[in-house]
Amino acid sequence: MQLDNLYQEVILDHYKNPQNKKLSANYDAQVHHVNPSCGDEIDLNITVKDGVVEAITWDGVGCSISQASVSILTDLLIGKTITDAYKIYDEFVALMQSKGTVEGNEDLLEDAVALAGVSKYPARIKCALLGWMAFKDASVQAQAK
Amino acid sequence: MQLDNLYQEVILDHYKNPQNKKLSANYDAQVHHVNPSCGDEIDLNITVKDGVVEAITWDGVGCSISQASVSILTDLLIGKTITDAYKIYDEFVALMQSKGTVEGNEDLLEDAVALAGVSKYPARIKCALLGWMAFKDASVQAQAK
Amino acid sequence: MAFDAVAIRADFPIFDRKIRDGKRLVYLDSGATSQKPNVVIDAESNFYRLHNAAAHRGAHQLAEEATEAIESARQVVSEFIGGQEDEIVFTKSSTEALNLLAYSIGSAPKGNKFHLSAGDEIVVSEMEHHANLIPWQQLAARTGAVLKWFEVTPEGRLDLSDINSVITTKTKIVALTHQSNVLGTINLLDELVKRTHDVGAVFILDACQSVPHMPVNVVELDIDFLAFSGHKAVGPTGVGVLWGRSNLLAELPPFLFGGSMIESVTMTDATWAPAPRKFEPGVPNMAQIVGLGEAVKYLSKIGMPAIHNHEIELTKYAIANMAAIDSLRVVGPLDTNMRGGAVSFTLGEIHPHDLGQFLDDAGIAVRTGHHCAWPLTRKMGVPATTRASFYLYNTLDDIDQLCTSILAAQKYFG
Amino acid sequence: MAFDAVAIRADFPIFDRKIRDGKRLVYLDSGATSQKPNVVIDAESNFYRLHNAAAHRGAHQLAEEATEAIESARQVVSEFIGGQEDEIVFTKSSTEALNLLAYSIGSAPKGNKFHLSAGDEIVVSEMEHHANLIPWQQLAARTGAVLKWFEVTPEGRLDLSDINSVITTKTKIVALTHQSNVLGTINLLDELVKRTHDVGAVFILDACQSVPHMPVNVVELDIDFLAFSGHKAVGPTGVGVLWGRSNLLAELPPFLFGGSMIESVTMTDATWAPAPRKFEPGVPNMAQIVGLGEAVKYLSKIGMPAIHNHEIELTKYAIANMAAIDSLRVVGPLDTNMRGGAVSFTLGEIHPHDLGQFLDDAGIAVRTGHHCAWPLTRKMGVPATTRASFYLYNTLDDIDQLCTSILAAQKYFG
Ligand SMILES: Cc1ncc(COP(=O)(O)O)c(C=O)c1O
Ligand SMILES: Cc1ncc(COP(=O)(O)O)c(C=O)c1O
Repeated sequence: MQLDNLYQEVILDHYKNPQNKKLSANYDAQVHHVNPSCGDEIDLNITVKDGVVEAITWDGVGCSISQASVSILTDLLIGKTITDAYKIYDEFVALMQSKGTVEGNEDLLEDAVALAGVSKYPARIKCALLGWMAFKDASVQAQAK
Repeated sequence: MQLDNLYQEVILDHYKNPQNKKLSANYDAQVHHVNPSCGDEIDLNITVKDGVVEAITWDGVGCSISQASVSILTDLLIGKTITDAYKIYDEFVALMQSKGTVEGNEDLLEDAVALAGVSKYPARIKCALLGWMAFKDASVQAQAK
Repeated sequence: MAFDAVAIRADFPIFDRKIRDGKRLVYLDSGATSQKPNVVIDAESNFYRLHNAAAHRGAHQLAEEATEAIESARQVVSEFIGGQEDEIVFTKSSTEALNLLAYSIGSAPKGNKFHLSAGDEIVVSEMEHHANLIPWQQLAARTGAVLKWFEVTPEGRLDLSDINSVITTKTKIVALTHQSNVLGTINLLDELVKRTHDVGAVFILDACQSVPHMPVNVVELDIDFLAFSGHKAVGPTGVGVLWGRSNLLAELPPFLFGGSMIESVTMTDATWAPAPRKFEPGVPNMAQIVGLGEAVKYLSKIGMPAIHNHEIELTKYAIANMAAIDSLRVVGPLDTNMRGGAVSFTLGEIHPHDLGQFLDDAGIAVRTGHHCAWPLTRKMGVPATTRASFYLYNTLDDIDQLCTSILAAQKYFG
Repeated sequence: MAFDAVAIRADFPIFDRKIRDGKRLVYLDSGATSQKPNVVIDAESNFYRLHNAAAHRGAHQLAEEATEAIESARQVVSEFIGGQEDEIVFTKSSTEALNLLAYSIGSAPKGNKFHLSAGDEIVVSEMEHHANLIPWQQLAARTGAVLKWFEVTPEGRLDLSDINSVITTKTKIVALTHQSNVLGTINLLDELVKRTHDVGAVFILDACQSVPHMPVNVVELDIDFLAFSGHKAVGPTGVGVLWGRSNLLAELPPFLFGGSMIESVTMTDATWAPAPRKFEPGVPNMAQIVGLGEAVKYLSKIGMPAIHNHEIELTKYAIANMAAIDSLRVVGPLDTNMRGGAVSFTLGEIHPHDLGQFLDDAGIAVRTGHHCAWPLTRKMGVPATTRASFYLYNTLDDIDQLCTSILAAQKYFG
């Protein structure tokens, strides 16, 4: 089934057991992002200390792709330096825009490579990116503090 | 030449020697009509007395069809009762809208039947009708006085 | 002759193609846009191949033919909805038609019937498509008018219990959808139109989801304006219709300004041609108008009552079969009384986007999301729905395939 | 490869038909609308046959393909004029594009760069098409802004001698045509754009008659907005383009309101998606956008410089031959320096309508009248003109036939 490329095990796992899906009481920045074409929404809190992403928590409604993507993101980026996190962010965005032409750097992206299949479904790229855009926005705000 | 159906002798004659083309100083009603799609314009004066069209004079710029049509109109309607004039008017409008399917009642329309060919050229119908619309408008105003 | 959806499908070339590696196309997204029969596609092509020229401009043969082509389409469209020829304004879409009304009304000077003052009221409903909501929000904001609305009941019907306090003597405009693109609900207009006229307001009907699917007659409905889009009515993209009573079109100020809508122009001022020209500046979307004329002829030949009955049959079958699916909730009326063939639903915890993707993989095209009626989805208490919408080329088979795939999706995401 | 107009004609199926009982079609009315090559006609048809679905809505394969189709057309169009992809707004026509600007500017609130106050100035010229004149008249009337204009010299050139008193520190908008659809005059923009920007105003270019006929690059011209129509550029009817600098599109308020242009919507309020979406509500004119993409590719392949040169050659030949005709007066520049292929003229006392009809009878399509630039024809001291306008498929033969028939008309009406 072609669809299995999109809905990899890892994605469905994260969807069913989303990580860090509980907004923290404290944070350096909080953002709210929506995907107007489908109504998906996310709130995301971030704490950045000494250039390191200390915590990301979130809540939201959305499809498995958007939920899994942000769940994977938190696993991946918490504990990373902002510099490394942005490298991963850039790599992920590039992967999403690749129209299925690249596999993604697993060393860098780890579980997030499971989302590579999304890049073949243009209408779903925004789903996968929703949490990442929220992270970028929040991290910029947190650093500006 | 197909075109000769449109540009009958009579039309070209009236075009070159337009009748009653000089605005009278006195009138019961004066109207100004334009054809916005080509910029043709006409001023028309009318005098109606005891239900009879006593005088029609006009001035204007326009193509041979519009000029000839109003010239023929003046020849035809001056001296007629309003009732007869409107009969002729209705017949003429119907002829113009006939898309070439009728020849026109020559007893009623006289020289104006020469304009029958216009009805096959939709874009020119307005040219032929410009003076007639002005007449109708003016005559209504004159009677309302 | 019995209605034969399979024969009808043969008129629509897109059904010859395959989806996702060889699957049959099950197109259940006609609520978004309909497919096009060959006659419509060919009408557009043939216009370009044989008659293309600027209509209403130039006295040459091609220009005459182009003019004749669009004007005869105007006649066909006017007959289709029971209006007069010069009451048909061609726009690019119903979105433009509704915005035209909002802008033109907004520019009506004092003394004009349409003039709005602060405190005047505009009435819509909670089930409006954004295209029949935001233009009125904006008009209200510009003029100080107050936007009011009818609520929607949990069953997905307009709540008319307060009709006299929603439509009041302050009301100037009532703009409502004929059929909800989300719920499938068809609104019974009689009482609404009567009340609107009793208070001296104008009634505007968003007929996007009704004109393509059922007989609609503007005179019988006694409404004042109506809008629909060609592309939802087996017609081309890029063409819509605004119908208005001729005396109202005569009074309404123009919207877009440019060539061919004028009577006279100087550097500082301009006056207008009579309607419909007043509302159609520029070289028209001629090929699309011609295509729409063909579309309407095609629908008329099959017959709007027959199309409507077919859709009711499909809807009845769909709702019955979907209701049998565990944790499937139909968002909208469950009976087919005053209801058309748009069936929105949720499926337990499975997000519509995921369900839609799964169905797509099976060759089934549905729409997911808020369907450009976000306030309505919110009101119905769902973040989004999946919508299957039916048209003349759909069959019971299509619905069987939908239900089978919904069950498979439950397993997949379960 | 040499430019081969005869080979190009073969791409345009309309030239296979006959006019007025068997005559060859001599189409000299491309200024009104251009003919369409097979690739464009087929692109529209194929969209309907294979990919038709509502773009940007729904996650099914057809919707993906439809989205891809219009977005790749957006890219092609942006490259064609040297803009960025997200700076291209698809409209139904340049008339709509120019009205969009006028309405959106008119609704800019205080504090917005585009906000107009009483006494602000809007500058146009006497050679504007109604589509780039009346919207600004209306905007001025609505806001209390003052409409000013550049005059046209007897030779048919913009009179820039007073440039600094026409464009002043009060000027907020300068909206000018790139090429006059009546005179053929191409306006040199450098000084105008510089002065416009020096006073902090925005420069809007009506490129209806330039983009189809010569290379136009928005970055090189340093302009702020540009509008053109697909149907004059071998593209479909029903599609136009508004290009705007991305920072300006971001600041400009939206125009038409409806689906897919929003970020969020409640019953009382809405916020907007980023441009270009903000300006494209509703299901787009998809097949036409796709056709326009093909049109632009077709023109690019032949090459805009080559097309422009061909037209200059035709124009030079036409003016030389027409000047030799007794009592024929060309209304517009007589040299081909900064001049395109629209040649308007009068012929003694013969009314353009009669001449046009005579030419039509010989198979020659021209336009007669004021060409939607009534103030200009008045200024040039003529009630109307006959216009022959050239494009890539015209040949010297076409012009010979025109001149021969003009002479015959003189005899006929003489
Ligand atoms: C210079 C100019 N501007 C604007 C327009 C209006 O174009 P459209 O009718 O395609 O909107 C035209 C064409 O008629 C034109 O020649
Ligand atoms: C009820 C309703 N109104 C308005 C619209 C807007 O139609 P369009 O996008 O064709 O302008 C739609 C379709 O999306 C609709 O379903």
